[in-house]
Amino acid sequence: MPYLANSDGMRQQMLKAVGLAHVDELFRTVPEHLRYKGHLDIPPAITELELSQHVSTLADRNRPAGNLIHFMGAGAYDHYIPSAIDPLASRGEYLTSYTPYQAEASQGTLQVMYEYQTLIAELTGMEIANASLYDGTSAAAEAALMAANITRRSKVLVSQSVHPEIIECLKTYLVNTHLELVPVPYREGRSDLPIIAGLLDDQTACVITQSPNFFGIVEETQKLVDMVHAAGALSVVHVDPISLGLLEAPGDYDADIAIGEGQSLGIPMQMGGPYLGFMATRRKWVRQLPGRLCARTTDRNGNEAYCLTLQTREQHIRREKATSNICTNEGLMMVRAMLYLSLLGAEGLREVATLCASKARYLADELGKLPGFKLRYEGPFFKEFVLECEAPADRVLARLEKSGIIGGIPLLRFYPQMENRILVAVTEKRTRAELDMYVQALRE
Amino acid sequence: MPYLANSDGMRQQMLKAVGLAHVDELFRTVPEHLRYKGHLDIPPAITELELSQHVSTLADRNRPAGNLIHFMGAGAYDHYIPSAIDPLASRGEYLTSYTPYQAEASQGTLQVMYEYQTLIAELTGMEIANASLYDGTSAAAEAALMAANITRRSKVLVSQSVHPEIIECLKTYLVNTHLELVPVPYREGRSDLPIIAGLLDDQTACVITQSPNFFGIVEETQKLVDMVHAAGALSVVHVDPISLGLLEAPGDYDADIAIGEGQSLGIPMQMGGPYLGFMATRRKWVRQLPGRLCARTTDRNGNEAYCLTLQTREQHIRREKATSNICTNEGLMMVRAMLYLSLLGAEGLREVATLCASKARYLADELGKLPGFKLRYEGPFFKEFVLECEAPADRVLARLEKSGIIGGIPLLRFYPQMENRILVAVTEKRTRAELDMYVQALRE
Amino acid sequence: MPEPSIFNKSAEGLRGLRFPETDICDQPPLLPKHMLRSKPPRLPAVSERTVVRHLTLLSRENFSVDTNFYPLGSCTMKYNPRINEKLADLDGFANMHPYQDDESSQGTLEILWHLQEMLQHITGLPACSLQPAAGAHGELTALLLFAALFRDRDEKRSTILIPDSAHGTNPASAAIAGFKPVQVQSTDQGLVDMQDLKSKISPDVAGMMLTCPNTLGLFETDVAEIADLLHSVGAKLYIDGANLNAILAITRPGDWGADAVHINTHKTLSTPHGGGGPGAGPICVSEELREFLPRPVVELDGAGFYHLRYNGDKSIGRVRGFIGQVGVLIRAYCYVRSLGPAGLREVAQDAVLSARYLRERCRDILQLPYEADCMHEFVLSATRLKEETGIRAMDIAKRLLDYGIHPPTMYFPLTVDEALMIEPTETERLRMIDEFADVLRKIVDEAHTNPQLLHDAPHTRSVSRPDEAKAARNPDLRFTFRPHGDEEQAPGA
Amino acid sequence: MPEPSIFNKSAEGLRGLRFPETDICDQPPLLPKHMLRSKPPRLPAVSERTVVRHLTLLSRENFSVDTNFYPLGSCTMKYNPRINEKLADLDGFANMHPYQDDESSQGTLEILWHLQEMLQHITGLPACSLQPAAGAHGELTALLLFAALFRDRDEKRSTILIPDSAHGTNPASAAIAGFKPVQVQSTDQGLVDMQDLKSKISPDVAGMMLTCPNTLGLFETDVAEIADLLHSVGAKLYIDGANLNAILAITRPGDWGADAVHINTHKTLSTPHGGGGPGAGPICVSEELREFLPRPVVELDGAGFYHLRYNGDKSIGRVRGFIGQVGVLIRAYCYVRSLGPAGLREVAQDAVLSARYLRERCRDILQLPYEADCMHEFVLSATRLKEETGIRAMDIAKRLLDYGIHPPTMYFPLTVDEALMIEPTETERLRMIDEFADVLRKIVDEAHTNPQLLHDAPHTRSVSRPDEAKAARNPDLRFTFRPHGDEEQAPGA
Ligand SMILES: Cc1ncc(COP(=O)(O)O)c(C=O)c1O
Ligand SMILES: Cc1ncc(COP(=O)(O)O)c(C=O)c1O
Repeated sequence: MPYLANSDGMRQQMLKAVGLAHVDELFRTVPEHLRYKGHLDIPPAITELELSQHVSTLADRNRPAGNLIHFMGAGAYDHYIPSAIDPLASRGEYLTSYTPYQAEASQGTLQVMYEYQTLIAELTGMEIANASLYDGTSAAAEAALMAANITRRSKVLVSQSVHPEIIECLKTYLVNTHLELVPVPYREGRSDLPIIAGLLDDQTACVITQSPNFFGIVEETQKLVDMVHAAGALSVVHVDPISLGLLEAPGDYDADIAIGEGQSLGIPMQMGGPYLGFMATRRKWVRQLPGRLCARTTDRNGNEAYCLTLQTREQHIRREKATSNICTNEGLMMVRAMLYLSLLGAEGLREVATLCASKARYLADELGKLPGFKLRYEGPFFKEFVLECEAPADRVLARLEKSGIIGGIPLLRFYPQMENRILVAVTEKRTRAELDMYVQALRE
Repeated sequence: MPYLANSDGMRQQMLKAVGLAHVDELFRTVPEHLRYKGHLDIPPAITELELSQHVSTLADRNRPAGNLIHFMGAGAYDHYIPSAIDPLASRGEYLTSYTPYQAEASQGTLQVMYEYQTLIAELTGMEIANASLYDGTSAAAEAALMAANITRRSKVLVSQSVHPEIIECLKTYLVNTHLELVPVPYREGRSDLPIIAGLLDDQTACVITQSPNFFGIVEETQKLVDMVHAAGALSVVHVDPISLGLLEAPGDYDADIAIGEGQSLGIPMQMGGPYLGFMATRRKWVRQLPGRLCARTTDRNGNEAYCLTLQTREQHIRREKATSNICTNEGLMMVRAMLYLSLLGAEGLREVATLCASKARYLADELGKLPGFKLRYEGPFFKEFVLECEAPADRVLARLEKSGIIGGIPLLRFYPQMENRILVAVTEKRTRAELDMYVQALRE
Repeated sequence: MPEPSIFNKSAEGLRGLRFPETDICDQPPLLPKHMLRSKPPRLPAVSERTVVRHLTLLSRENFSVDTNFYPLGSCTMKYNPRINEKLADLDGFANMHPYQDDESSQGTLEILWHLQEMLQHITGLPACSLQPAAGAHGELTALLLFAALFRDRDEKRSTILIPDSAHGTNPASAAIAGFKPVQVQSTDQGLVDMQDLKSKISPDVAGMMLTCPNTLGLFETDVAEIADLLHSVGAKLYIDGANLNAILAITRPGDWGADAVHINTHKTLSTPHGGGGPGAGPICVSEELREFLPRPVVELDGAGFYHLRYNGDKSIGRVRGFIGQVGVLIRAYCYVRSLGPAGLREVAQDAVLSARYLRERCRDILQLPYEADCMHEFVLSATRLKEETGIRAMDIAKRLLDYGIHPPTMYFPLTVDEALMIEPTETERLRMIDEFADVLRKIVDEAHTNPQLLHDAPHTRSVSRPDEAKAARNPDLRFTFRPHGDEEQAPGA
Repeated sequence: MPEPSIFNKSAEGLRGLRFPETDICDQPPLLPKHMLRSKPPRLPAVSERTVVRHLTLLSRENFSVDTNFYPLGSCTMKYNPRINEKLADLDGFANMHPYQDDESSQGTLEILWHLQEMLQHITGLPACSLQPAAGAHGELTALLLFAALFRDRDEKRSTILIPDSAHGTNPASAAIAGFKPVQVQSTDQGLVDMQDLKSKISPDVAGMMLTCPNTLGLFETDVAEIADLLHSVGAKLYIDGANLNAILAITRPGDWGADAVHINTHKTLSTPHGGGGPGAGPICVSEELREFLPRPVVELDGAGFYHLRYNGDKSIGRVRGFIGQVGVLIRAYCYVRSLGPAGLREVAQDAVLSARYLRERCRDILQLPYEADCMHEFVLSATRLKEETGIRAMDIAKRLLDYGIHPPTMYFPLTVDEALMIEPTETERLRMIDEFADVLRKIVDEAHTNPQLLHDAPHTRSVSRPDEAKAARNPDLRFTFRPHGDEEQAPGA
């Protein structure tokens, strides 16, 4: 069998050393009637060559973004991945190491972690950041729990302009707890501030919003945060990290917890995961923060050294009192994000963000000029917008697909009433010619 | 600009330090009239994203082996490349280091080199091997020069059952020297031993043959070598390394210099290069061997250490008296071959060789049963054979291509009289179903 | 020389990557001014080469499976086959958007569907969700399923029983899921104390989380009785499958009466751990829990078409975005296909054999707290050594680093003092396992002859033991920028 | 602990890779018995994991551009961009057979054609062959072109002139090509001695091989006169382009009157050096040499179709198999496209500026044998230090390793005693260049205060200086197997 390290001869030698005659005796402590006597209904082993041919054939059965002109977004985006990321992140020393509990054997991962925390803190304009959560969606649930923990309050408001999967995930996480989730309808594609104001009370732990929101619209975050703070609640804001090359950062408008999906930071879309949840907050709440943290300290000789810190927040020390149950996180994706942000720098990030915004604007404007199409919402948007069609969205998308264009995501997928709407995302990878093709395909 | 390390500020600082006001002054020693005043007619710089899109588009314009069922060979073969090779050989420490002149900073490359030399020596059954030549073709020219050097004789016989490009390369290398190249016609797809016997004389430095030869046929190497030795000449034999999993090794039949193309050992076909020329010979001729050599020795503390050795054979020490002019060789390809042979081991190599031979035999037999087709030669073959068609080969190949099959190489490419012949190579990657498709496509 | 911070390498004007000029002209301002960022983030300005050198040099500071023996108990740090990396990275998988329609993603869906089936066979349970992102996430998901089931049945149950030897994620997951974790004692044989368990069984119990083989590496011989006991009061049995590597194709949680189990692909199915993640924690559950599974699940219709089913009234919803850790799951699929049923069984056999052999070799070096046959891992205790020499498990661990060996898991499970939990895995060679025992013996000798050497270990790493107390006192969690901007201080830059 | 040999890790029954069973049944014996191998080669029997660990650990014993400053003169060890690796590895390039027809390889052919054009523009010469596998191979090819031209013209010329400062490949290539190399003196300014050159010019001279900038890093100011002089007797000028990095878009060999030049893509165009190769050594030549170029060449027809031209009666034939180092050439193309004409110029400027700056910083540390402005590299001499302290260039080089810096080229060119040839390249930062100077100063101090430290250097590598004399005396060039087969001796195995 592949991957096994020992030969039959070695096996015999070991068996002998432990005084057994047959491998089956290794399992003496498994009660006889529990031993599996059947033959697992799994296909027999295949060699690397066969596996490679088999799985490549399956890959060919997919139609990945590169083969099409791609305008899908809604939380997963076809951004350019700098070429230096793969060869570095895939080095065996990052790929095949465990969580850096043994600091002296993990300074590499730990320093990357510390630099990542700095980068995310800078990006979001917040004081501190953790070293990853599962993804941007579950990060919202973690943030809700954290806010409840800090405020000792039990109501969680979430604007329905937040990605519907985030709302669904919040529901799932909170349904069996003492916390109450209150979804707040949006208005014209944006959080409805007056309604939120009305719902805010002294039991409100936090208000969760997203900006740019699910529909691509940039929210009036400053007003929102002020309102939330006035009620003594925390503002949790879910942000697109790429947008922060251009848009005000959560720290700028004094948000309390910034979370987001890090997939755009050099991680392939791979049909949904693994991605990278990030979370940043105020230093004073560090002990309520979920997830791992790396600190810079000194070693016994007074030299700089890195180690995991405040592990008393974590499950392996604090058990049921931990801030979260997370253990395995998204370490390698964090390495990728660290690489992405280091390679781009502030300038590169500003360029990507501007290209996205500019191309999205152009496409929206051009589509808006076509008969039978209009922009659904008027608010300022970043790289994504909702196209309203006279015809059902699936018909429009089918037309685009004939030109090799995946025109976006039909919103019917999330909202039964949105049969005629398409969520269109534009990244820096889309060329002007491709945008014009999109317009052309709908003009015909 | 990308890749440049210093900012404008740093540049100014450096210019100032060397007392210059402007970068142009750096080139004061270039005579004014020789300075290039024009603007190079090269497209302007593009960013990584644009380059990536541009070059990917070009790659898509090719039709690589993976997209087709591939039966081309003649020196470059579609063998399976084990997945561990790429991530290891592409580690920056192998990829971006220089020739290991500084032994203490190159023990990694040096040890790999030593192990590679051992592997090639074992594979060919010879006493020693060098650490690579440009490719299997130029290796033949190096071998001819080496043989002339050892024997102090001037005639080089080459059987015309050797790959025609090797013969052409020999001509090119030898035409301006005192050596005489004598191509010897083959007979029924094999070296014509009686003719060679007649041409062998006391001026013959070596006889160059290939086995399996250009037509896929395994030569009667033992007889040939005995004959050559009887004339006091050296036998140079060009071998397919994969075939040595099954076939007698050059050392077994007492060849003097074994050379070959290492592409099959884990190197992608990449349309012709970079490949890997290997060369193995007797220990007594080590000082006549071209190319680099690594030796195991001890360091000052008596510990095992590796270093380049016998550099006095090489151009940087011996200049015009060097055994070869080679400097940069195929180091990284050597790492790949070392990996390939280590991963497969003798067992794996035997398996690949057997699969190739067995599948080639099957396809040849089945094709031979079709009306209008027959095997051109009767000799035993390894993984390649010549198919003789009633119709012109290009018509046959066009028919196959309709079924997505690249049926082989039309021999017309090399020999005007071979309009109806196709050289068909079968590797372990071809499945039974694909072989049957080939037959089916010609049956219809 | 320690590698300086990337921020110390920053110098204005440098760049690692540039983007094209926009090809769209004459646009009005894209966004209202007040929405724009005024102060750019202080990301480093460095060339690609600086980043490459930085990450390459840092990587060498890590121990890893690729470079070191890594017998980290409970973590199954086995070899990560390279073919799985290569295949999961194929364009056809890597560049798929999660919302592409089923028709354009048949390749991935086929893999996921088959993986669901394989995991069901391995665990002996009939339904599967691939959604959870890691083991702990799988625990949480399964507990939410229990909650949903009881809600559906209008039963109020608030307690989850958890043995004292359990991993910290068990109680933490129970708490996050809204349950009250209650601890069950272990016997001095290291197994669940059935007396104690019985005393805690009540109609308020929603279920029990049991790790089997447990974290001491022992098979819970009473597991079927435990299942019966729980079922007798309508409670459910959750199996923490972190240790499934020991029992692949040997015995199956479903056959014990388990209602749910998670699989850590990054342990049992050899997807690489990546310095902390990503993993995946798919769960398999009993028929009655199926309707509550998170969405989507992958289904195969009669026409051979794979699709994602998003509906289902009783579904708990979702515990994360999109489908799951697809890239990780593809690797897991490849691994199972490479081994087949016979290979999986050999994995378990070899994993257990290695542990048993090593345990035998270690038995007279440190204390073996439990005599029962171990499965794929075993615990040693350094209590006696500590009494004799003052040397603790921690010191042994640090000294192992000097010998190029990654330490075992320390101080876990909590039920053993000065614990070292050792899991050699089936992918480490006899010769290395022997060496481990030799080194351990040598270290114990050193503890007697030169304890200071161990107190000061490691000696061969780029840093000695970090001051964790200082780190926690006033945590330095991010680079401190100098007031004047240009950070360049580092030569290696 | 040194990493043991892979052969010491071999143990019967282990495998790194297996192949499928054959799916063809009932075949007669495939080959006559006497043709079959009776004794299998002693390749190691090891698992994939053993190979991965072996190569990973060994890799760390290397210095490389990715990990260290590497100012190796004449070798232009600049940063190797990762995008070029990625693109050259695309399936559409990597899996192309060299004999596929033009129609199915338009993508590669387009790249090659454009690269020919680019190189022609860079060198100022009208024709190009991409075939040679490295610089020395390019030299040989060009000399064979000269020979073919003279043969075609029925001129008998047997001498090639080569300056004493030339790289060893120059005389070696001349000899292999069948010419007699004759050495030309340098002046004490480090340039070609025109007097000596004139004295050696004769109708027997086929040509001259001139490196410009030369191996001292100096521009041969008389290069145009040299060309005229050669042409005046019907001889040809070959430019060794190893140092083109200094003059990209600044000045062009074709404009000096050169007849041929090679480009080392693995230097100037940043294709990685791979621990010794592969490189590529395309040549550009004058119009009169075009018809002799090796085949195939890439051509573009009026319809925009690229094709390989294999015919041409006067072609010298070929110097290797197939088309050339295509994978390397694709990287070179990518590099040129990333920089464009302005970027290439900046490369040259920055390369020269760095060398000039570092030379200035080093001038009072060791001796500068030549005062003329250097281009992209410069030579220092340690003669005085050797006299004063007994410390040689070699000792300095070895001590640099302790500071994490790869030594400069030593003892080359031969015209300078105790030479250290230093080429910082444009991809290394000011800060690092400064550090190099600081370290060099420190080492020279050490030479005076503690020469033994230098004699014994390096101290921080896994080995100290290997005994090269012993190595050469009775060279151990391959592993010695023990008589009894199973080689396993190694723990790390
Ligand atoms: C016994 C046990 N249960 C659960 C977990 C948690 O799994 P994960 O890290 O994948 O969340 C672990 C991980 O170490 C474990 O060892
Ligand atoms: C000046 C000079 N000429 C020629 C060469 C030979 O080039 P290659 O190593 O590519 O064969 C070199 C290589 O170091 C060189 O420095």
